[in-house]
Amino acid sequence: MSRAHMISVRNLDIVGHRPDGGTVPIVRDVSLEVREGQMLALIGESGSGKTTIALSLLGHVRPGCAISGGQITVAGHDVTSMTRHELRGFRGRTISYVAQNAGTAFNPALSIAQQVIEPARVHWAMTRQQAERKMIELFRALALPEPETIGARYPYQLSGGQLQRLMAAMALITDPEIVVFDEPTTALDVTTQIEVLAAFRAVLADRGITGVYVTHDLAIVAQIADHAVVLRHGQVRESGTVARILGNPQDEYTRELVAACRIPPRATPCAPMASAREDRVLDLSDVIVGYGNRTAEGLPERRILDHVSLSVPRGSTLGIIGESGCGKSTLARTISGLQPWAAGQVVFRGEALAPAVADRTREQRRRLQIVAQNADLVLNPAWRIGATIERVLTFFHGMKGAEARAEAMRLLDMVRLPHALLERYPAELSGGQKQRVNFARALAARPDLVLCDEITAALDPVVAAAILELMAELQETLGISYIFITHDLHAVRAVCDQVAVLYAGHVVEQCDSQSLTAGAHHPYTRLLVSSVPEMRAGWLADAMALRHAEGAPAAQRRADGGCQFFSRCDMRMPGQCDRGPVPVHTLPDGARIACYRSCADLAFPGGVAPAAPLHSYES
Amino acid sequence: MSGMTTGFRALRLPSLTPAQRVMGLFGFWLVLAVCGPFFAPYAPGQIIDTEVFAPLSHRHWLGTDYLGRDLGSRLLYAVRYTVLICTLSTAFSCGCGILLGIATTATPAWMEQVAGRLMDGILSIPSLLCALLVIAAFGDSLLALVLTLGVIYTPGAYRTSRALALRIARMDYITVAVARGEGALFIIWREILPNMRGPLLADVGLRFIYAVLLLSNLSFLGLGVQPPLVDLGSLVRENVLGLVYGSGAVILPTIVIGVLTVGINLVLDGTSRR
Amino acid sequence: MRGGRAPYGKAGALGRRQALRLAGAGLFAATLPARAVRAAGAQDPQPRRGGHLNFAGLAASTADTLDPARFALATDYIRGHMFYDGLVMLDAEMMPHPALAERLESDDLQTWHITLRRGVTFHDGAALTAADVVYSLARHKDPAVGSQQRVIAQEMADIQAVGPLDVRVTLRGPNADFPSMLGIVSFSIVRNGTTDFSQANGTGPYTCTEFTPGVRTSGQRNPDYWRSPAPWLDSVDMIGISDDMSRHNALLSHDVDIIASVNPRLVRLLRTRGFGIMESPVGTYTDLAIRLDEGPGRSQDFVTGMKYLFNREQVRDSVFLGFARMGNDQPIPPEHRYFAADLPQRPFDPDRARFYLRRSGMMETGVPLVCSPAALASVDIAVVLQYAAQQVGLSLPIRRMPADGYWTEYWMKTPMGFGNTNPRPSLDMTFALNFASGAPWNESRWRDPRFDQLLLAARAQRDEAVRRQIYHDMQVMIHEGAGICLPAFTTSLDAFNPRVRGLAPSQAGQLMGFDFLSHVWLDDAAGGAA
Amino acid sequence: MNARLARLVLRRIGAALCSLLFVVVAIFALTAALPGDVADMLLGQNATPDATQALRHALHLDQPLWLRFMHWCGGMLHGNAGNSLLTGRPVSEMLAPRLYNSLLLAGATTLVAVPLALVLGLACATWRDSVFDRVMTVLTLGIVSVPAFLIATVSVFVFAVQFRVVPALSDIRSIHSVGQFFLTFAMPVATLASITMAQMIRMIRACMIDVFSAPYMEMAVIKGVPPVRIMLHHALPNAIGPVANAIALSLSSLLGGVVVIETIFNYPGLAQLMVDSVMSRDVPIIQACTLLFCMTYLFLTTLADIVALASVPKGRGA
Repeated sequence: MSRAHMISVRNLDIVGHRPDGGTVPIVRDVSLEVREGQMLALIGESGSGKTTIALSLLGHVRPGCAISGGQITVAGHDVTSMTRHELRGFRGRTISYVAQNAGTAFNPALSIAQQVIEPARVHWAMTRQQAERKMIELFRALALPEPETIGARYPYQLSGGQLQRLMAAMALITDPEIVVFDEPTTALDVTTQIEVLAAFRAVLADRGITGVYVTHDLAIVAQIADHAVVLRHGQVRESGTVARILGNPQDEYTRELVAACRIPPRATPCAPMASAREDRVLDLSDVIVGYGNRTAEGLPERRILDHVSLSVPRGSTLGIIGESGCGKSTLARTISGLQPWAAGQVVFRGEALAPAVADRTREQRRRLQIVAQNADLVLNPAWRIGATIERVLTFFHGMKGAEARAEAMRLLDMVRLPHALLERYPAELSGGQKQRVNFARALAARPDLVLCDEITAALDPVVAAAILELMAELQETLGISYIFITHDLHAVRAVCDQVAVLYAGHVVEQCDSQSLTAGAHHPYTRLLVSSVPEMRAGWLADAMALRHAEGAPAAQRRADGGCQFFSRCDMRMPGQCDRGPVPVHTLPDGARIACYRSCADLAFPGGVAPAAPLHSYES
Repeated sequence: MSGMTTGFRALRLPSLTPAQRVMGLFGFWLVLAVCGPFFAPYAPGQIIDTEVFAPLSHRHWLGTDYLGRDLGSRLLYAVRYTVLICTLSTAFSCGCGILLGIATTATPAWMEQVAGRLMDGILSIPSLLCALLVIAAFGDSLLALVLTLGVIYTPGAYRTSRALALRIARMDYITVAVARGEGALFIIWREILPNMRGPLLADVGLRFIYAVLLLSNLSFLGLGVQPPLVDLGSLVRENVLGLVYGSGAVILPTIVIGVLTVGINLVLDGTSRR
Repeated sequence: MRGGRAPYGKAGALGRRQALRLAGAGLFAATLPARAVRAAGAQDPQPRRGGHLNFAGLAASTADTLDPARFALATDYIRGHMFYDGLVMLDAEMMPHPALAERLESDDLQTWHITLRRGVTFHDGAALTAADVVYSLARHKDPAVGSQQRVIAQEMADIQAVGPLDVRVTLRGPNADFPSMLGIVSFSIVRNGTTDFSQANGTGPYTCTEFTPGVRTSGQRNPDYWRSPAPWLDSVDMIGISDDMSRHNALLSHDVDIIASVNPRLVRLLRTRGFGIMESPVGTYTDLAIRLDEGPGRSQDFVTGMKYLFNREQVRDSVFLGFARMGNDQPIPPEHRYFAADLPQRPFDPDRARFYLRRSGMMETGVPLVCSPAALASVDIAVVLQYAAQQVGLSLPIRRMPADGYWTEYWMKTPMGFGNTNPRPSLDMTFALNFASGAPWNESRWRDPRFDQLLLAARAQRDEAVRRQIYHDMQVMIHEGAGICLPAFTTSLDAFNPRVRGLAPSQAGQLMGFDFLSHVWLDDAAGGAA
Repeated sequence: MNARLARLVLRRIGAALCSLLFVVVAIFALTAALPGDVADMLLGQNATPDATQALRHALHLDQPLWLRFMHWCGGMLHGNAGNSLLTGRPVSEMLAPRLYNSLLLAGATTLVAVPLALVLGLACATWRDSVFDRVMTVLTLGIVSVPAFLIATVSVFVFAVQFRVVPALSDIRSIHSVGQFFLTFAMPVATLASITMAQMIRMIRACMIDVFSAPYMEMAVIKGVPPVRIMLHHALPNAIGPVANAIALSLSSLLGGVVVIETIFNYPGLAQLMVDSVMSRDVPIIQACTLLFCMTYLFLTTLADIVALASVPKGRGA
């Protein structure tokens, strides 16, 4: 066996045991090879067996599963024939693992340092002092803040991006020959993801480590891997170099995947910002939502949304983007009346809405529907699909029996689902089907405005793309308006007319969705846009080159006024940006940006002199 | 040979869902409770032999008890009363507990506090002493027994159902229903309750078993069904002296209690394991 | 839960003539009562002094007390005999004998002169005086004391010390049975002015070394006891074990030497293991009282029918496993000297019962049968009765009530309920308190003016033969007329390790009329119980 | 200790006081509903209405209910639990030796049951669904389902009567050496421990299975951590909270829930005292006992909550 093949898997079969004694194949006849120092990407959707294969490289199968055939050779060891004892010495020493969700993979009861140096300690690789020195060195290499002291912290005190990097440090502490990454950035915001990816790449390249990278995101594959294997239903669909697979996919499924990552921007021109009130279906002005003690003005001290003003033109789509925790979901809950606001006004179709849903009229509730994020949680598992949809029809339109059934069928047609589904329970449906039912239920009310909260987040790219397509189609035929809340900029470009950028509860910018990549923008918008991975080799290096400041990643709410983005901003002007109200510029095309910098500065970042704003008023 | 195995396989019960299995076993005991006494050869109070603690014989299959009554007949009646009392009290405790548990997820915080303190209070009094007090105050009629056992096990049902309801109340489909403007009753009854069915069933079973056990131990304080009727625990208790003679009058009802509780528990364990 | 309430008192009626003679002569033999029957055929050698005895009674609770006025349970009575003495003590036939009183004299049976024994001291060293006796007797009349015997004590209209050792008691009316009445343990003599009963200061055979209610009573031999050489034991520990099985296990495992209230079902086991069983023919009975003033009892036919419904043999053999004597619906037990032996035993006769019940018209109405563990064996007797009733077509739903509160809440308050009665010290008291018209514990509310006349006549009667005839007639009247169904008199069973000697049965109550501790001694040579 | 923990403790104590108040009122009301009062019980079958009335007056039972309750509450606020109606002795004096006994029994049982239950529960969870686990499941269920009085009676009959290895009664006074201590407590502790343990094992098993299924446990395996270290280092710190809760729930019944054991072994503890007091309607003692049981329960559950909180860094605020 040549050392050149660091990993070699031949005809691997893994089965899962059913409770009734039968088995189901999870991985079928998979073969793959990785040369020393190279990175292999395992690409696939959920259920493709990619994590199972990755874990099997460490000789680990989850309870209820078993390797039923094939051979796994890793760094010269025949993994399938190793004893428990041998495996223990092998794992964490020769090959190590970076789990998908560091938040749960770190033991909450132990400090970071304890866990990071544990592999070194249990394998007797080095003394405690050596291990700690090594750890700090790795922390530094992974660009973690305060490398000397961060180890004393506990998992709950750290952000997702930091934990993911700490987990990489844990994997690297013993200088393993191979590291397996299992979707290490999936749970992260794009702005964090780019930093983590960059850190990984630097460290791996430095140490000549062989890697396996499990992901469903082709753009990441393009940045980090040399070879790729595309999996579906536990079988290999295609394998080859990354460049070939992304550039010239042979397999039909691979082609679909690649296509899904390149959602074309919407073909129709964006609806302009409507100036007339009648043209707008929804208007938010200076809405404040929060909790905690009341200030002197009777407003909550801790704010989730602060002076949010937005408008949705009739028949168009407003996208709302931002990092996790910026208040996106609260905004959706506020508009739908589930979270009353403390101040401000919401006008829907010319009528002022009551803050609480209970105080709204049935007609208002009918015309404003919400499609929530997680399709698994949004359909009552105890109800058949038919009952779910018909309940809305009965509730709002008084339809019953055959009439309701006929209407439900029509709605299923509308979202392209077979009628047979009416008799099924949600558990029997796939994720994409559930999201379509979710949509059909909202449409059953015949709404004017549909709030879509992260509806594609939990879906595989191919399925998500289809949902977006459906949304656009329904808008065209029914003329409904959407508020589309997402962190996915591709999706925004595909379906939105306007886009509002939310940061720490503030709208920092509202603009045309197609102009995101050009023209004058808020520094945060630019950071966000530039962080979205592109499916070309070298994007990561380019993007990192553009980032100037390594800001504090966690957005800290400032109560003392000033720009919330101040600490992370690469154009900040200390002494000016951190105090007083932020001026709002209105651009000629109707876009609005909240920044102290002039439009000219914003249009040319790194530009010379701050110019006077065109229109500015105190917000 | 293979024909036989196929035959057996054909005979095997169709694969049942855990809920069906629980209900099936439970149904068996209910049927036994309702119909059993009709097959009793003697009246529960009839003395049929001068020999007390008589062993098993052809005249009275399971022997006699401490008064010389037919043990088999008494056992059939005991199953009836244990199963019925425990079923009713479980229905009461779970009914109250679940209703309160779900309701307090929607009511103002102070109501939840009041309910919580109330439940804590009930929980903090040792159950046997609580039963002693209540029954001493209100007599040991069937109704009093059922209500006492019911009240004692309400806090447990309350805690379980509240935890479940809280989890479900956070689900998006509840959000959607609230946003649609559905009434509180509709949400509790149609949206929340059906989804608690599985875990609740396990909890209901557990409460049933606790009720059986407490009823058995109540007999130690001389409380139970009015004679000559009897529940399983009292049957053991009144014949406990037979122990020294190795009488079936102690052993058989104990075995029946064991089969009743362990059986239902095992099936419930099975549901939670799968 | 607690059974085993002790008798109200336990005195055989002192024959009037005898009392008169004794009183007149001023004679009152100061001898220990002779024990007629010896324990289970044991040929007793000379008693030996020394040793420690553990005894387990039926119950111990926080209601345990050292206050004679509050004695209610058998264990209280035993405790009373341990630490205190009465003026009078009763022998195995319930005949009174002098104890602390040396003489008890009366000319008119109404004013009694009591002369106390000289040289008796309390445990604290103080000498017994008339003041102690006056205090001990008079306090029962004070309602705040909560005496069990208040009703009886009120018979004593006036109690006065007329000398350092002389007391004069004036009764409300003449009563020849006054000496028997003083044999009630509750009338034990305590030191004048005692209000704190956390320790016992009596004149009894043992001094109290520990008393924890509900846990234990310990005593040490009183070296200055006036009845010397008794007691024989150096020390005694008394506990209560309410659980039947545990009490027997304690005996079987030699943790205790004597247990009271043996369950008939364990006699076989105890005997095969070599333990001794003492059967005391006490006159305690459990009866069904049918109120004649309300409910179905207003029909005499119903009452008669019910009396025929009792399968007395079955009650004796199945409920008491033979350790009982059949009752004949009147309160005097067969071994009593006034027992009306010629009164025919009422049989179990379902046909006659059906006839009378039909005639009463009560066949269709279900009358609840109220019973309780508080009334010994009443639940089992109720079961036997209910089945018999069912056979003749009468439905009697059993209502078992908790033991606590039974006497105050249910007893005598329901149309048909069980009671449990211990023999009074004299027949006169039994008839006067339980059967005379308007008597406080007339369970069936039976009123018969002729019975009341006979009661008075008996009191005034000096001729023994005539009085015997009067008491005979009164028994017949109760048998025929009262709403009392009395299926059996119980036999009290106690078990002991064979090393315990000196036990003998008594009519006065379990364990030698509760006074066994003055009599038993330990024979360490004996053994043999497995 | 930090502010967060202190706040939690204060909140728990506040809530506990509310529960206590509820229990006290409820028990007082319940005792008022009991048929008969201490005067009736004292006089028993010999009661006549005037005697009862007089005694009732002497014991102040003729005062209105609320007044008696206020008296009692006032006394409690000054730490005075009043006097027993039956014996006239201070409640505290009557309770103290019983409490000592009960704590002794509970303590001995805890020392036996908790470590054993931990080991067995852990073993069941580790070898989940193995033969051992199944046998333990049936065994624990079996023990729980047999009436406690039967277990106690059978064991006394076998070990004290048939084999004569231990005494049938547990008499604390007879303890003069360590050996006697073990002999005296062997039976009640073994019986009580087996019942308590059965519940604990089931709960601990469930807790541990929960912990074992956490992703960080898989991570530890993948890191090549030896099983013993996984158990002690990774599983245990996270299991402390839920296990403490399970143990607290089981232990809270050891003071008052042992009527059967106390009766059969003739062990003078609190539960027996309470039963006696209910029988004799000695309300101050019923109240005091209930208060003690309630406080024990609340103390243990609160303690478990604090342990749970302090066992995780987030709770400690570390």
